[in-house]
Amino acid sequence: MSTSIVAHLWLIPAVPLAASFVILSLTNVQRAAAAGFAIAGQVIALLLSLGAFWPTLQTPGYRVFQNFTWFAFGEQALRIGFVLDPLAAVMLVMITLVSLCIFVFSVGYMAADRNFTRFFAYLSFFSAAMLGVVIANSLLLLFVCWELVGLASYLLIGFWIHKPSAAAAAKKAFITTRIGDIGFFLGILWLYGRSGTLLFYDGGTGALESVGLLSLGTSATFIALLIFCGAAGKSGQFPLHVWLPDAMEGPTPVSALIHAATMVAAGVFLVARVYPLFSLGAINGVTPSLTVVVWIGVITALISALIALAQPDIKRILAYSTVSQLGLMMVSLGVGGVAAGIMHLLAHGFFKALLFLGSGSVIHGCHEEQDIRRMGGLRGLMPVTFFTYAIGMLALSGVPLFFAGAWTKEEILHATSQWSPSRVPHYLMLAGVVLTALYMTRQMIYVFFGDRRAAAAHAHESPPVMMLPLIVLAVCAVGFSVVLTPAWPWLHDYLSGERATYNFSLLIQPMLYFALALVAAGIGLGILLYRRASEIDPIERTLPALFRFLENRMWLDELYDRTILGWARFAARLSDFLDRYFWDGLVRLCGGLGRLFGGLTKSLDERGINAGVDDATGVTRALGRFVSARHSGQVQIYLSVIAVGMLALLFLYAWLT
Amino acid sequence: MMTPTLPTFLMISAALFCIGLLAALSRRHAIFILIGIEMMLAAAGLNFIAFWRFGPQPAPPIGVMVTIFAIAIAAAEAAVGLALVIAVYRHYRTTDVDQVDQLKG
Amino acid sequence: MNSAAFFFIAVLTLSAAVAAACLRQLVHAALSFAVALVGVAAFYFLLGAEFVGLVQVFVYVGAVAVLIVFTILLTRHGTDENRGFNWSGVVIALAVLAALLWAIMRTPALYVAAQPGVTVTVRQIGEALMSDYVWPLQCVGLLLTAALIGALVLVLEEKR
Amino acid sequence: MAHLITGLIFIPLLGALFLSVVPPRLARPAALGCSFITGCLALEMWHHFDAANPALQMIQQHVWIPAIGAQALAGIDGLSLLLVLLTSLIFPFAFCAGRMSRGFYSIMLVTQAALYGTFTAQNFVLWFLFYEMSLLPAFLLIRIWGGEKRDRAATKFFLYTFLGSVALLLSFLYIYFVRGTFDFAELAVLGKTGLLTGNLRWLAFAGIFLGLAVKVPIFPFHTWLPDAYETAPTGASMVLTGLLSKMGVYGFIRLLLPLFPNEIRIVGPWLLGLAVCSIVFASLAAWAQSDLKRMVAYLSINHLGYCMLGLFAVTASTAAPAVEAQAALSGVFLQIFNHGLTAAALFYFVGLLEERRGARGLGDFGGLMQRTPLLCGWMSVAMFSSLGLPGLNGFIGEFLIFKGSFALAAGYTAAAVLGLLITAIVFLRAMQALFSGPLADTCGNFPDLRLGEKWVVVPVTLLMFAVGLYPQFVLHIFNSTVTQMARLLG
Amino acid sequence: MAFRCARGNAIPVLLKKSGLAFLHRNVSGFLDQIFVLGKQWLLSFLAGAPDWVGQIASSLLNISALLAVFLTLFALMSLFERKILARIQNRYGPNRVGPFGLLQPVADGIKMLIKEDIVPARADKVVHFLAPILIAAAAILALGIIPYGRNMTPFTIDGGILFFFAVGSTNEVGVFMAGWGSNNKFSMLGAMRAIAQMVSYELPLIITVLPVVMVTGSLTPDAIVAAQGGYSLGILPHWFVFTPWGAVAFILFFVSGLVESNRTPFDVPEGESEIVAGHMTEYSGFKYAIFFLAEYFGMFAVSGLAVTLFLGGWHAPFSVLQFVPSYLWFFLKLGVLLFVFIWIRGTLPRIRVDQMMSFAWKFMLPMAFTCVIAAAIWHYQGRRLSGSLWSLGWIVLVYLTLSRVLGVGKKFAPRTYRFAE
Repeated sequence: MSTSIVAHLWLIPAVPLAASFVILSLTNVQRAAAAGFAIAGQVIALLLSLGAFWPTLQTPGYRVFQNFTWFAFGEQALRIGFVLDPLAAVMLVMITLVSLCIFVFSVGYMAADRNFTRFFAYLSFFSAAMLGVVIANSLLLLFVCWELVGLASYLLIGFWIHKPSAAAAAKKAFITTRIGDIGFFLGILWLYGRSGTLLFYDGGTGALESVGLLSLGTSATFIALLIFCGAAGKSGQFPLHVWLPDAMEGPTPVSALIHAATMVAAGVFLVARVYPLFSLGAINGVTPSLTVVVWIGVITALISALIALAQPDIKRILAYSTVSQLGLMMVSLGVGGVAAGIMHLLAHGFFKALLFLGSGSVIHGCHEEQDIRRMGGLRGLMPVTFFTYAIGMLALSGVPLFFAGAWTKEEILHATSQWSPSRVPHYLMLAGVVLTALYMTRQMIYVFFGDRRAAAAHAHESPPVMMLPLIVLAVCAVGFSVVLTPAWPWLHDYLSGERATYNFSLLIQPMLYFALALVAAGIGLGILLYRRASEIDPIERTLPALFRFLENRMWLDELYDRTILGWARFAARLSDFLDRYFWDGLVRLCGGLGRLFGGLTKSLDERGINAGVDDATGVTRALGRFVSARHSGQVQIYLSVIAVGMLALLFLYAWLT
Repeated sequence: MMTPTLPTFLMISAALFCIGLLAALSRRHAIFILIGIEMMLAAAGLNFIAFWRFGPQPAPPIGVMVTIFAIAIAAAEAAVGLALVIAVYRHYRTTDVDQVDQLKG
Repeated sequence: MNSAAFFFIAVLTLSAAVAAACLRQLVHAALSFAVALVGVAAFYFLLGAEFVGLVQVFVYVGAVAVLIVFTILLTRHGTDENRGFNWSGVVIALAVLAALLWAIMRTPALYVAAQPGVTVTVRQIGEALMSDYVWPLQCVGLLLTAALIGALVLVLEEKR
Repeated sequence: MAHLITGLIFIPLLGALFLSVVPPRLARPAALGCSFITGCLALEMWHHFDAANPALQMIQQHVWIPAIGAQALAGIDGLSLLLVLLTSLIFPFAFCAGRMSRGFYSIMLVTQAALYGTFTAQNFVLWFLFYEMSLLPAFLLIRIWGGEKRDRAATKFFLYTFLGSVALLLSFLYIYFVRGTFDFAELAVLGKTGLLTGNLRWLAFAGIFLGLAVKVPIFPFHTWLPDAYETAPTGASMVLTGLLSKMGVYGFIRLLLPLFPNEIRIVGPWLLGLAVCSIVFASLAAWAQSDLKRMVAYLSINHLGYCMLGLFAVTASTAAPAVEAQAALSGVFLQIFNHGLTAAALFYFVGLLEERRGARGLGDFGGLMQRTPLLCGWMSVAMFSSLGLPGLNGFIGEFLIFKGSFALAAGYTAAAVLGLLITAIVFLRAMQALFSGPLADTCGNFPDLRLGEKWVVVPVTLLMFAVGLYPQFVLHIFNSTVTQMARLLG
Repeated sequence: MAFRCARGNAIPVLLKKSGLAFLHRNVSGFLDQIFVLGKQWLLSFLAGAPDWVGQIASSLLNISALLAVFLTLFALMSLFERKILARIQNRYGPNRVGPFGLLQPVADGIKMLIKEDIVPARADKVVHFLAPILIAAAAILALGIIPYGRNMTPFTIDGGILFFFAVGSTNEVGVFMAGWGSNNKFSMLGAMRAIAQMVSYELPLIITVLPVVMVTGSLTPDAIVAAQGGYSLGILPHWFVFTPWGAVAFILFFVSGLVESNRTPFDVPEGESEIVAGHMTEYSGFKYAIFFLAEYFGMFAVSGLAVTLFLGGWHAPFSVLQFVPSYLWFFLKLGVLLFVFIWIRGTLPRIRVDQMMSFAWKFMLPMAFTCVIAAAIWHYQGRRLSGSLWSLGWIVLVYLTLSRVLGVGKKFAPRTYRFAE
């Protein structure tokens, strides 16, 4: 039975893909049909994912794969395949569930849009690609779906094509991820070159299996780091995170789906998937590649958390919070807490999607107003949104007991504390937790508390079709914590392949209380600071330089623009200049030389040779004229000439002999 | 007188030839030139016969043949030459060779 | 070969030839030319080639002399004054004569005795003509017809 | 069956002649008919082609000029068949690109015949004949129907290529005098054991390299290409980029590589350097362009750079393992096919835009997505395919090339991969300039894809998807040739 | 020396014969060779002298005999001519001087001698004087080669016939000299006409001789006469005149001969009615007599040759009559021909110059050629009767076609007279 499931695994991405092609062929008018197809496709995918999830529960460490040849070049064959293991199964369920909620939400959110059908086509195309990434058993197939996910994100970010900023954001997103993908591509090539196959699990000879790993030797770290570049690009890690905040130009459901739950998670998933590469030759769990991952994660988390504090736009705050959370996940993976990282990924997927959809309904309510400083006091006007948004905020900031975020964060902090090389990440992560709580409370106060400012004047509650997904997600965010608590770490064990055991006593962890204290401190500080919410941000009043520095995203964009992009544009203009004038100049130079040489020979020919020949002919002509004068026409002259001629000959003969 | 030997005949034919040449060169009248030419041809014929006569005897009559043909050709030449002279005379009303130099180079 | 006849004929021929070259009167020159040619014919008789002599007389005296005389008649109306004599011709002629005589003198091979009684009969000439020299004979025939037609055309031209 | 090749060569020529009698209005349908017939012939040839056997097939041998050992020897193997199929595909596509005069179509048919000849000739003299025969029509196409500044560009194009081919001819004459044969197979066998000796062999090598490098073009010799493609009419530039540059690559595979294996190994690093330069610099130059056609022209240099990278990687490395060599070579072959298809499609779309707007600058358009969504949609598919997006045909070729060459020449490939990135930037910049933003008033009344254009674009794009998703039916053609060639060159 | 006199080999034959037949043959043989023997008898006196003296003596003898015979014949001929013409015109002719006018020639001779010899004033004296001499010499020379009897040929030259014509052709020069020398327009015109006429008819004259030479295979008259020796069936002599081509050739030869000697009806040059005496107008006295002599000698020469060529020379007409001496037969035939000359002079009117010319070139020449071809056909058919019939047929054929060709267009309409404008 298990093999049959894996045989049909490809159906999961195929159904949404088919749905997207069908929708593409529909015209803009058939809106209902488009939405229907999309949601149906998603529901089927969810059911199939659950179907696939069920067998993985029976046996711990469950892994089933199925490979087939894609094409043969020369005598070699390129094989790809699908794999089903706890990591994939869990991700499948999360993606399909979250996508379904977002699809339903966007029916309402995008109702007013003209290209409604095209939006749903792109969305189902995106989910299909994301599902493909998750179940791929070959790094190549993964890369293919990875790129398609990038394409989908480009299309979705740039959905409102008429807005130049959206188009620029889409281009920026695609290019930045593309930079990461280039590294990833090199990693693939290297891996393929060294291990001879790109299949993860191929009955022992796969790249991630013992035989394949052994053949890698020292290059494993480099391959791992290159693959991490791809992950960093996609998940918005430190150097390549600039595209994510700009990606907020896209419609909110897009942000919710892509930039909260799924796509950005792909990077983390990738690192988790190829973890054996990272941990190859680990000395008590530490390898150079992993340390790099940790430090990148730490930096990303801190920077984005700080920047989030100074952002006026409701969605940008959430974006930076996502970046920070992703940094946190990377740190957890880096320090060895793979399961912890994935658990936080899942939890984050739910409540971040919830928060984004909440902000979506807020924006919808305030008639496309995104600046929190112009909102306020929406608590009364949009109660359901406020309530679900509050749950999301609490989960995110890690309030323990009822909220998923807390447990996963606590697991990560626990893992970071175990990390041998240095304790600094651990302390920084603690600071991160405080900052998260701080900027979330700032946002809550600005949006929902305090007096209503301009945009919020006549805000109105969103229609039920948008409310339902919010509620579902809120339930998930809370319910999910059930499986997360240390008492019954079902998910942790499931992921790490052990049998889950119920042990209530573990519930109480010293780290838990410490974390609780930190969160409380964060929220309290937030309330203290932003009590008198006003146009001008309190920090701005106290530390204007710092605030402006943070508000402008630490001038990173400008830095990139002036340095890397600047050089690149310069290189482009230079090569064009070279092309137009230097190489072309050379050619023209040869042409000139040729003409010069031609001119030289022409003049030599005319003056030198011709003149000489003319003179010679002149002499002969003169001689000719003289002789012809002798032709007097008199017969006797001729006769005498003959006679004289004969005499001369005779004389000559006589003289010679 | 000495019996006639080959050199004497040759001398006579040479003399005849030169007289012909003299006539052809020095006289202005066209017909004199023709007479000169005929004389030269006759001298040549005489030469041939002399050589035939004094050559190794059983030789085939080559000299004779040549002379006969020479005479025939001389006759043809004389006919055409005289016809020319007449035509020239009719056209230019003169037979003075010097004046007829239309073909001047 | 009797030298007396030879001497007489030689004198006759050369004097007639000189007369032909030098006489003022055109007709006299023509007639002396005829006599000179008869002299040459006599030489042929002397050398045993009677047939050639006869042909010589027949062709030259009979035809050529008459033609010359006829031409003289037809072209008498021109200016009759004596056009004189240009001496360069004489000089050249004499030079050529000297050269030829010198050439004859120098070649020793010519002094060969004449075999007696050598004559060529008309039969021999006929056979030779018809066997070895058929082709030249035809050519001469053709030449003569061509000359005939040519002369006619030249002369007839005026009539049109 | 054996006379397919001659049929293939002579039908276009007959068609060219026939066109002169056809009324101008029917010129295009007649040309299409003629290329359809050649297409059927090509398919027939594919049908009869036995993919498993790597040796030359359908050989046609006629004594041509025995005095100089020039045999009219024509035959096809995997590579030739692939290129023949590509030619029979590109030409009908080029004919659909805008209504032109009878002269244009007849010259195009002559080019088609020349190309068929070049791809099937197995004897240098015959090959060179067709190689030159294709040069003149190309010159005429640009010269007569080109855009502004066409005569300068056409003359430069002609002289530049001509100079190259003269060098090529001289070197082959030298080879002929030393070895006494013009036949590729024999030369290849001789090549294995060192075709020439002494330093003159370097001159011969340089001559052939120059001749072919100009044609491909490789970096320093490429300056003629942008001007020529920029002014060439759409149909002509489609053929020029789609096929004429392929002749250069085909020339390398058939002429240079088998003949001078150890010379190439010595000079390998330089060649790879040139390939990388042409990849990187070309894409950089493309980025700086404001004219669409010129941009696509530079990109085609870039893509050909990949092919050269693959080829040089295989031949430059001392003992290339079979896997890598086969991967690189099949990647090169596939890239040849893909680039031919994609570049032609790109030029076709640019042609459509130019036809509508009358200008080709990036600044001349804006927000087309709102006005002509279909045109933009299909054009972006073509762009992504050229970009190397997986799922489309570009990616497979590039992946195989990079897989092969990375193992054989890691450093150069790493640098070359940068080219991929820049290409992506160039295309996205173009897409942003063309499709997004508010609808420019100048292109307010653009008609979307007409029926005729749809019928052209859809099949080509579907072919791209097909090759992208299941490349086996193309790879199948030349797999056996690749294995044999890998063994020969590696 | 080329001139060898006939060393007659008859004497040894004579001594060998015996008996009545001997006597019979001897007597006729003796009579036949009487002159030859006479000459040898005379030469025997000079046996002692050196060789060339003998040769000169024999040639002198021949010449003197020749002159004697022909001068007397000339005298008689002039007389007979006037008597026959008279008889034709139904009158007696000169019978006053001597019995039957026999001494008339002597009278004419004396008249010629005593007449004043006038030479035109600005005439070319030398040429005027030389002309008659040249013409007479030519005529006499021509007589030198004709075989008058068996072994009685004055000069046996290998190309005898050719000698005859060679000498004949000098006649034209003489006529010209006469015409030119007398510095008179009429004489000049007459000379031109005479030369033109003689030149035109010389060609047929020679070509008609050609068949005879072809058949006999030699140019010497003796050989030709010998070729006509035999008799078939004892009564029919093998003379050439009895062969078809021979008859036609003889007629043509005879007509040409008439023209050569300027006899009526071809005496246009000195036609009295038109240009007085032609080239002889300015001559008088003895020079005129010489002209007259030359004319008659020309006649004798032509008819002598005609006899030699066609009438079997000195052969007897019938084998039985062979006993008669050969020279008698020759002179008998000669007489007949001369009579025909005079007869024709008496009967035929003078013909116009252009008619004469076209007659020569358009009729005579082609017919002469046909005779040559006919002789060839005759020869190749084996010289028998069938050959004769074939050649006769050929000649008739040519004659008919020729007459039709020439006759076309010329209807015999009444004469139209064109008076000088």
